[in-house]
This record gives sequence, structure tokens and C-alpha cells, in this order.
Amino acid sequence: MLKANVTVTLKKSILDPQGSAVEKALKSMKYPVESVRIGKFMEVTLAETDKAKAEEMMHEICHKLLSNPVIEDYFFELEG
Amino acid sequence: MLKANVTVTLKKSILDPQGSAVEKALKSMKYPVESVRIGKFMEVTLAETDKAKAEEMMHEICHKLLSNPVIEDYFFELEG
Amino acid sequence: MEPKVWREMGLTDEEYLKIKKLMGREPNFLEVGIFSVMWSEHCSYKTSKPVLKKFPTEGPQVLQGPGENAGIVDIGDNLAVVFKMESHNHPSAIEPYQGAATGVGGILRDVFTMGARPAAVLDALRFGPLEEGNNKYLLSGVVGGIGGYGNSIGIPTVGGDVYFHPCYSGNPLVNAMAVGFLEHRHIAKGIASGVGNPVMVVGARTGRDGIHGATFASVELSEESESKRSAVQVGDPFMEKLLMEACLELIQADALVGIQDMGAAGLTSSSSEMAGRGNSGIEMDLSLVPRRETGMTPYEIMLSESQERMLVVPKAGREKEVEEVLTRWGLEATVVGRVTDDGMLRLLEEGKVVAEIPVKALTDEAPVYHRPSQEPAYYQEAKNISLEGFALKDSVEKVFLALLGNPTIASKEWVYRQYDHQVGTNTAVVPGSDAGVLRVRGTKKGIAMTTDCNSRYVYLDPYIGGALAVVEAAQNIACTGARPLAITDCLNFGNPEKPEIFWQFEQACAGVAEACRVLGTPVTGGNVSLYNETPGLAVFPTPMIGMVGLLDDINQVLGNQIKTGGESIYLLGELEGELAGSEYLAMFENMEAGALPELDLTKIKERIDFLLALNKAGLLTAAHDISEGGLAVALAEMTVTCGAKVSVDAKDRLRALFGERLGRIILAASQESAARIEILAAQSGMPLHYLGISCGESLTVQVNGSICLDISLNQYRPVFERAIRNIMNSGQ
Amino acid sequence: MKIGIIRFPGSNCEVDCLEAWRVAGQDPVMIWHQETSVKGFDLIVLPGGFSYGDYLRTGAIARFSPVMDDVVTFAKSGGLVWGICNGFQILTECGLLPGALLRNAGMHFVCSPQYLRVERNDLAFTNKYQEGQIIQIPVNHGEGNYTIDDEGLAGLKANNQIVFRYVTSEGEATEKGSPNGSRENIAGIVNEQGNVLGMMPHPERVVEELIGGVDGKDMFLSILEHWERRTQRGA
Ligand SMILES: Nc1ncnc2c1ncn2[C@@H]1O[C@H](COP(=O)(O)OP(=O)(O)O)[C@@H](O)[C@H]1O
Ligand SMILES: [Mg+2]
Repeated sequence: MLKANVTVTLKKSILDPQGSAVEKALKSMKYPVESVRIGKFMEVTLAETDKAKAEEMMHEICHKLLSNPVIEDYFFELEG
Repeated sequence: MLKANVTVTLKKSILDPQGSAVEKALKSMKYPVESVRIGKFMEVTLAETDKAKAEEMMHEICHKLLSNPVIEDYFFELEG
Repeated sequence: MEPKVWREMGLTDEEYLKIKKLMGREPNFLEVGIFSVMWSEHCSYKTSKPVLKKFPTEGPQVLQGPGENAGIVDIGDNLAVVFKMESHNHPSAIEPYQGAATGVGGILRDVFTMGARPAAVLDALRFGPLEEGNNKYLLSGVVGGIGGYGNSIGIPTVGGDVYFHPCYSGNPLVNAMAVGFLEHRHIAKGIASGVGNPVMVVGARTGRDGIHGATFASVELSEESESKRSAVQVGDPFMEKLLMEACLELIQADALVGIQDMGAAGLTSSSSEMAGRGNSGIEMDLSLVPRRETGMTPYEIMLSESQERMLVVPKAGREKEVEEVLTRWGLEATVVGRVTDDGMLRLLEEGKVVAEIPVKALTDEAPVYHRPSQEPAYYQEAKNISLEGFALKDSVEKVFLALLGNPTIASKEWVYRQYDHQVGTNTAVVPGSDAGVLRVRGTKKGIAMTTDCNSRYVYLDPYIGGALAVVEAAQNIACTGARPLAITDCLNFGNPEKPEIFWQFEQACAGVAEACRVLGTPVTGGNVSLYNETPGLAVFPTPMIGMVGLLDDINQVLGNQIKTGGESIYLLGELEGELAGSEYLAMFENMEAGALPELDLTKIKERIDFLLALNKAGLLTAAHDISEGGLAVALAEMTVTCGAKVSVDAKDRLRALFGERLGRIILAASQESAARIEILAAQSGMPLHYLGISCGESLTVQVNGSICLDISLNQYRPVFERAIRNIMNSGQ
Repeated sequence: MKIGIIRFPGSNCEVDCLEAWRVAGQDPVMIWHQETSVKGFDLIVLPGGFSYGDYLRTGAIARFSPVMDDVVTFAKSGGLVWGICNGFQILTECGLLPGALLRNAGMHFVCSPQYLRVERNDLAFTNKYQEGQIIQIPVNHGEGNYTIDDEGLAGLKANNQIVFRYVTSEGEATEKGSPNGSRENIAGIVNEQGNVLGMMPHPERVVEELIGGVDGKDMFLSILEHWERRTQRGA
């Protein structure tokens, strides 16, 4: 069994209303914050032991379902 | 300037409807997926250069705002 | 300049030459970009203008017809209703959640920019079949996005419609309509005037979102669409809520000369349209525009479609006030330029002129195309197919249940449960009836609203089908007891450069126009969405109609459900429908054909007036028009909480139960009112047929003396109510 | 009665609450979130909506609004605080009520009439209802799935803090009766002292027949009655 830790972030040029709201809140609480961007973190456990296969599958899953390539980037690490 | 990469996950004991929905979808697409849990990923850029100070501040921020300790755990790494 | 440059921006060589001539010189890159969006179909209506001219746009109730951000109709008491519909088809095909969300955001801005507080949203949606491709994903995302935006900003979504048809696979239609209320004295306009008045950008910062969105909306969808799109816009309903409150406050304080939202083509269209309407000029220094990203070029700033922004011209000396109000709502307001009297759109960067274009060249000189039009071959073919002799394919019960479970007919509860339809606590009729109804606080009045269009009818006969879209809307309005007032439209068609498509467009618009004339509901605005095609396949012509109506007394509002037993049920109109274009024919004969029943708009108008008169006299308890699925389906919808026993004297069981024909309405009344209704019908020569009585827990239908359907509510109600939910919850 | 309704950026049921109170004959005051005092009020209402866009977590940012410090002080000194929907979410975020509100189990936003059972009628908020009475009040939320750990739940029960449960039309607190998967069908709770109530359903939407019913009106009248009794006793 392998675990994939997936991070999905909004592309740099895409507006992140959630991040901006949190940024503003932290600033108004007087924290020295420059910027906040918010994305998703997903843990996907796979019934697959072959790393290469798992990697390929995860790319497919990320592309198809876990992210929308039009607005998001993804990144993942496989963990034994 | 330092960047904190924050991961916020639902506590193990808390049901994750969003994760279950994705899990169901992936299973019905015939991927060998065991489970999916969904959390948040946040990039916080700080106007602070002292690592120790930044670390302390991030704990405070995470505890106060970025996570709700009743239902969530957090974890962060400082970068550059 | 290389021809490649303007061609990639969607301009033809002739258009480029015209620009050169208008400018009297070679335009620079930025100028060509500005022309390209202003002359896109989306902004200039270069193809549709000659056709739209034929719409009736006037009436005593019309305070503002086409030409502004939204139409306005008078409802008495110094109050008015502001409404408009717009498409967000292509963005929704690519990012359904954000595409639909920003569609709602945009149409709400069109309404509050007129000074009205938005009171309701409606959404008209068309998708491919749910069992095919990624249509489920699209429906789910689009509904999520509409709810996500509307719920959050706190405007109820009180109506809309959803159809499923293979022609929409890959090119869904997402049309959103917004309705707002306004006191006459607060009407605001998108005008820039008063030399020297400041020009301000307020609201969100400008990013690289959706550059060339207007152009994108004006080409067919293809594999490249994704990459061509520099970025999809993401909506921020929270920001818009703050912006809405701030703008309404400024308008009510009478601090502004003009205000316009930045929708398609952003700063470009808002500045040139405002100057155009004011017969003035505008000068802006783009380096002053607040940005979200660094290194943006003037081109990017002018063409960005970042959401939740407005362009505002305050009255002289009141810019501080504008800033103050925006700041209180946590937003930015920045002076970026001023109004001039030289008729130029002059853009500077750090004081240096980077573009200078005569405003009227952008707004009035766009080419107008009289596209060739040709009757498509399918039209006569389909019309000539005889449907004589078709008999019922299966038992009445099986057909009945199959129709009720057809997603196009089934309850749209799965959709509207995800929308807050009550916030504002004015919703007197929630989704699920014929039209949504809001009360108008401080008066006895109510406003009914609906969206409608059966595009199969329009495909089979664009003229009649176009008219029927208006008829259906009017019937839906009237079934709540409200008098139809006016319409907005969203004309979704394929590529108009194809003569057959253009023919559909012309014919459908002519039908819409004629129906509006006869029904007394002028067109107050709308939107044209062309190029709704995926490779090789155009959507059915879909002239979506959004209509509003007025109830003089909200306490007389009608629903479409019979609530108690013992009520008399009548059919107003013909007993039999036709198979042409019916849902039955499509489902059971796999055919979309036939000649639609002849159209008599005057007769339909008389029936609507009769219905309204009955209700005014307090004689009705419920009303429901017969549309897809025919009489049997309409009866089922009316009786989900209380059964009925009805009987129909008609020759043809199939056509009586499942045939379709607009202009037919089912009425319910208490026994005491029944006699009176019959007398009134006889006096005015109305075709009124007694059908039966509400009672019990089942629906029993007898045709020509023999019972052909006897089914318990518990059996058909879940089929109707859960069809879509079941499909959505089943695996991929 | 002096009623204050807090208006956060992104609140959108504050006017509905105001109008509902008007139906009950009162004239509340709007309190802007930037205010720092709620002194002198008899009741503070935290209305529904999407304060700060509900970004990050519902209610998470609103809780840091300037006015909230004094609302917490007000509540701790026994003042009546009523959180509806987003207001409930804010109350759990700021710790005035235990537990948390998560995404609905069905993943979708739900706007729908809902049966509730009144579990307790000895409160300022519910004295006009019968114990066990079934009422119909609409819900309207995407994140109303009440969650609490076992220990917390035991505490709620021990102190009789559960005020409303979602039920079926027959009055059963089963899964079928719940719109969101809440633990034990919890729709509303109070703090131990009984002066801070949080609930997901929207009683302010059902105070007039024309717009969907009157089952919520008794909450408003309960609060009034409580206040009248108390002022009479005080006098
Ligand atoms: N199909 C139509 N029927 C009538 N009027 C229309 C139609 N399409 C557009 N208009 C009118 O043309 C004007 C410009 O519309 P549009 O460009 O869609 O506005 P926006 O700037 O909000 O995109 C509006 O006043 C609109 O009402
Ligand atoms: Mg506009």
C-alpha cells in the first residue's frame, strides 16, 4: 500500500479570495504577514505497491479529478 | 522574508464527507483507492527573518485562526 | 503590423482596414486589442443588431429599454423592477463551478449598477444527457457555482429551468437572470459626463483573469479553447457583497454621475460605453489602476476581466466620499482619470499616451453584418413527417412513469435545494411552482418571475418555437396570478456565419417579437450568445426568455398544487395535444419531428386574461400550465399532495394524455366557485372543460369512459421527485 | 426590549432578523462589527450569512471582529446571545458553545423546510413551545453538520444542553430526519447557563404565513416573554 500526499494550489495568476480574506484578517490582527494563498491537501491511500505504476495513476487522478488544470496546479509525493 | 507551508488536516476521529465523496468517485472510476482524506494547504509569507520568532508566531496563528483545534491538526514547515 | 496579430485577436482583415481608416493611421497593438474586444460579437452585436431591432421595446410600463446595463419596468407606487439575463456558457463548459458563479456575479452587478437592490436570481440551464460523458460533472459544478455565489451574497435563487438534450453535450448553456427593486428616484445610469469629473475604479484589484473573454465567447468551443484562455475568472461573492452595499449607498446618496460594472471586456467596455452614452471622452492613466499582479502591461489591464470591479464617475468634488464609503466596506476606490469633452478614449501610462481612440469608433462604428440566411433542409423534412396513426407504445402507466422520471420533466428539487431561495424573507412562492414570486415590501404587491424555452420546438419551427418560449413564460407568470409585464432574453445559438443557423436566429427572434407584441410584454434588454457549437454540432436554437409579472395583491398569489380534496378541476384550452415535438415522441419513438400545432397568439392572450380575471375575482385555488409531457404530467405535478379523479372525453388517448400544445392551463377551484367559473367561461366563449375533482391518495384518469390510469401518489411522487437525485447519486 | 443585531461583512440575514423582530413588535438596532461595546443591550443576535465569505472555516474570521470581545464578555456575564446559522458557527469558533460545524454529510448546501423537536422549553428562547413539540423551520446551510467528541456529547447531555433535534415528520430523530449528518441529530444547543443559544435552522424565516409559516414566531415571543417576566421581577 502506498500513500500519496497531494497538494493542489491555485495557479499564481488566479484570484484566491479565500487567501486574501485570511491575509486581511491576519494583518488586522497585526501579524507581519505578506501574503496568504490557500489550496488543498489530500491524502490518497492506494492499493498498489508498485511505485512507478502508482505515480502514473496519481498523475491521472490528479489531472482528471483532484485538480482542474485550467486553474490549479498539483504536486504529490508518494510515501511507502 | 520566510514562507510557512501549513498543512491542516481533520483529526482522525472526525468524519470527512468531502474525502469520502472523492473516494467514492475514484472507486467508481475503478481506481484501486483505499481511502481519501482532504485537508487544507496554506502558504503564508511572513515579513520576518528570524526563524525562531517566525516559528513561534506561526504556532500562534495556526492555533488561533488557521486551524480549529476542536476538529483539526496542523503542521508547518518554514522555508527560506 | 503583421496580419497574424489582428487575426489572432479575432478581427478580420476588412475590420482591420476599417479600424485603420477610422483612426486615420496604423493602430498600435493596444489599440487593436481594444477594437478587437469592442467589436467582438459579444460586445458589438455586429451580427445580431439588425435582427434585434425588430423587437418591440416600448410600452407604458417600460422605464428603461435595451441599451443600458439592465431594463427597468414600472410597478406603481414609485417603484420599479430591474432585470436582465446573461449567458456564461463557455466559461462554464471549462470550469463549471467558477464559470457559473461568475455568471451570477456579473448579472447581479448589471442590476445593482442601475441602482437597484438585487432581490432574486434565476438560472436557465441546458445540459447533455446525464448518463453521457461529463454532463453530471458539469451539472454538479454549475449548480454548485450558482448556489455558491448566490447563497453567499445573500440573494435568493427563486426560479429557473433545466433541460437535458444531446445537443448540449460539450456546450452546456448557463444563463443567469437577476431581478432587483428600485425607487424611481434612484435610477442610476452608465454614463460619463461633466468635463473634469473624476473617473474611479472601485472594488477588486485587476489581475490577468480572463483576458479576451469576450472574444472567447464569440468563437466555437474547440480543443484549443483551454489553452487560448489565459485564465478563468474566479468569483469572490464576499467581495461583491461588499461592493454591492457600497455602490447602493453611493447611488442613494446621489453622489454619482454614472456607474457601470466591468463585465465582458472589463475596463475597455465600461470606459468606452460610459463615454459613448455621455457623448464625452475619458482619459485614464493605467499606471494608477490597482493591480493584483506585478508587471501587467496596459494591454492586460485594459482587457482583464477580473470580477467584482466597477467604474464610477462621481459628481465633481465627491470623490472623497466615494473613497470613504468604499473604505468603510473594506474596499478600494482609486481615481484613474477624468472625463473629457474631446470624444476620445485616451490611455496613458505614467503620463505617456499609449492609446488614443475616438470613443464612437468603438461603440457606434463596429461593423454590422447582414449575414446570409438559408432555410435548413431538415426544416421541411421534419415538418412533413406524418405522425398520424401513431398509437400508445406501452401501457399508460408505464409511459406516465417514464415521462415523470425523465430528467427534463422530473422535479428539479436536486438543483434548487442547493440554492437559498428564502433569504430576504420575501419569497412567497419558492421554486417548484410555475414561477417564483416575491412580495414587494411596503406594498400589497408581488412580482412573479420565470425563465423558459423549449428548444426542441424552436428547432422544429424557429418562428413558432420562439413565440412559444414567450407564451410559456407568460403562462407561468399568469399561473401565479400575476400579469405579464416585460421580458429579457438570452439568445443562445450556433455559429451565425452558417446561413442555416442565421436563419434559425432570424426566425426565432421574429417569433419572440410577435409574441411579445401580442402579449404586451416588451423586450427590455438581454444578451446574445452565438457560436454555441462543439465540432460539428450546434446547440438547438435556444432563445431563453426571462419574464417578470405583477400581482396587484400578493394575498391572491396562486401555487400550482392542489392542497385539499373536493376541488373542481378544469382544463382551459383544447382537450388534445399533438405529438409533434413532444417529449413522448422523443422518448418512445426516438423522433424529434412533426409540424407544431398552429399558433394563435390572440387566443392564448385571451385565455391568460381570463385566468387572471378569475383569480382577481378570488375564484381559483391553483393553476398550472400544460407543457412537456402533456396533460397527464401536468395533472401529476398538480396533485402530488392530494390525489384526483378526472375524466377526459377525447378521441385519442395518446394525444389527450401525453400530447403537447401550448395555451392550455389546468385550473382548480372550490366547489362554491365552480358554477361561477363555468358561467363566466360560457359568457366569454372560453373553451373550459370540467375534468374532475381532487380527492384521495391516488390519481385516476378516465378517457372516453374507461379508466386508463389509476396510480397512488406514493408510487409516482418518488419517481418524479427523486429521478435527478438518483442519477446524480449513482456511480460515474 | 433593547435588541442588537451584529452586522459582520458578509452577514446576509441581519435584515431578515430585524424584520422578524418587527413582526414581534420590537425594533432592534444594527451593530456594525467594528463597534467595541454591546453595553446596554438585552439581547445580542448573531445573524445568518457568510461572514467574511465563510472563507477558511465558517465563522472563523468573524470571531476576530472587534465587537466579538465584548459579545463574549456580555455572554459570560449572563447576557442573552442568540446565534442563528452563521451565528451558531461563530459561537462555536469563539468557544462560547462547544463542538464544531462541518460540511454537510451529503456534501451539498441544503435549503429546505425541516422538522425539529423542541427538547427543552425551560429556556428564555423556547418557553412558548411545549417540550417535545414538533415544529417546522427551514434550514439553509452547507456546513451545519454538528460535531462533538464523546466526552463533549456526554457533557451536553448531562447538562441538558440540547435544545433542538432534527426529526422526521413522525418526530423521530433518525438519520432520515437529518439534513446534514449532525451528531445525534443536533440542530441547536445552549451553553450550560442557558443564556447562549446556537441553532442552524432559521426561525426568522417563518414568522408570517405568506412566506412559509409561523412556527418560528414563538421563539421571538419566548424571548420577549422571558424579558418581560424578568423586568417585572426586577421592578
Ligand atoms: N437579445 C437581446 N435583446 C434585447 N436587447 C439586447 C439583447 N442583447 C443585448 N441587448 C441589449 O444590448 C445592451 C448591451 O448588452 P450587453 O453587452 O449584454 O451588456 P453587458 O455590458 O452587461 O455585457 C444591453 O442594454 C442589452 O439589454
Ligand atoms: Mg453590463
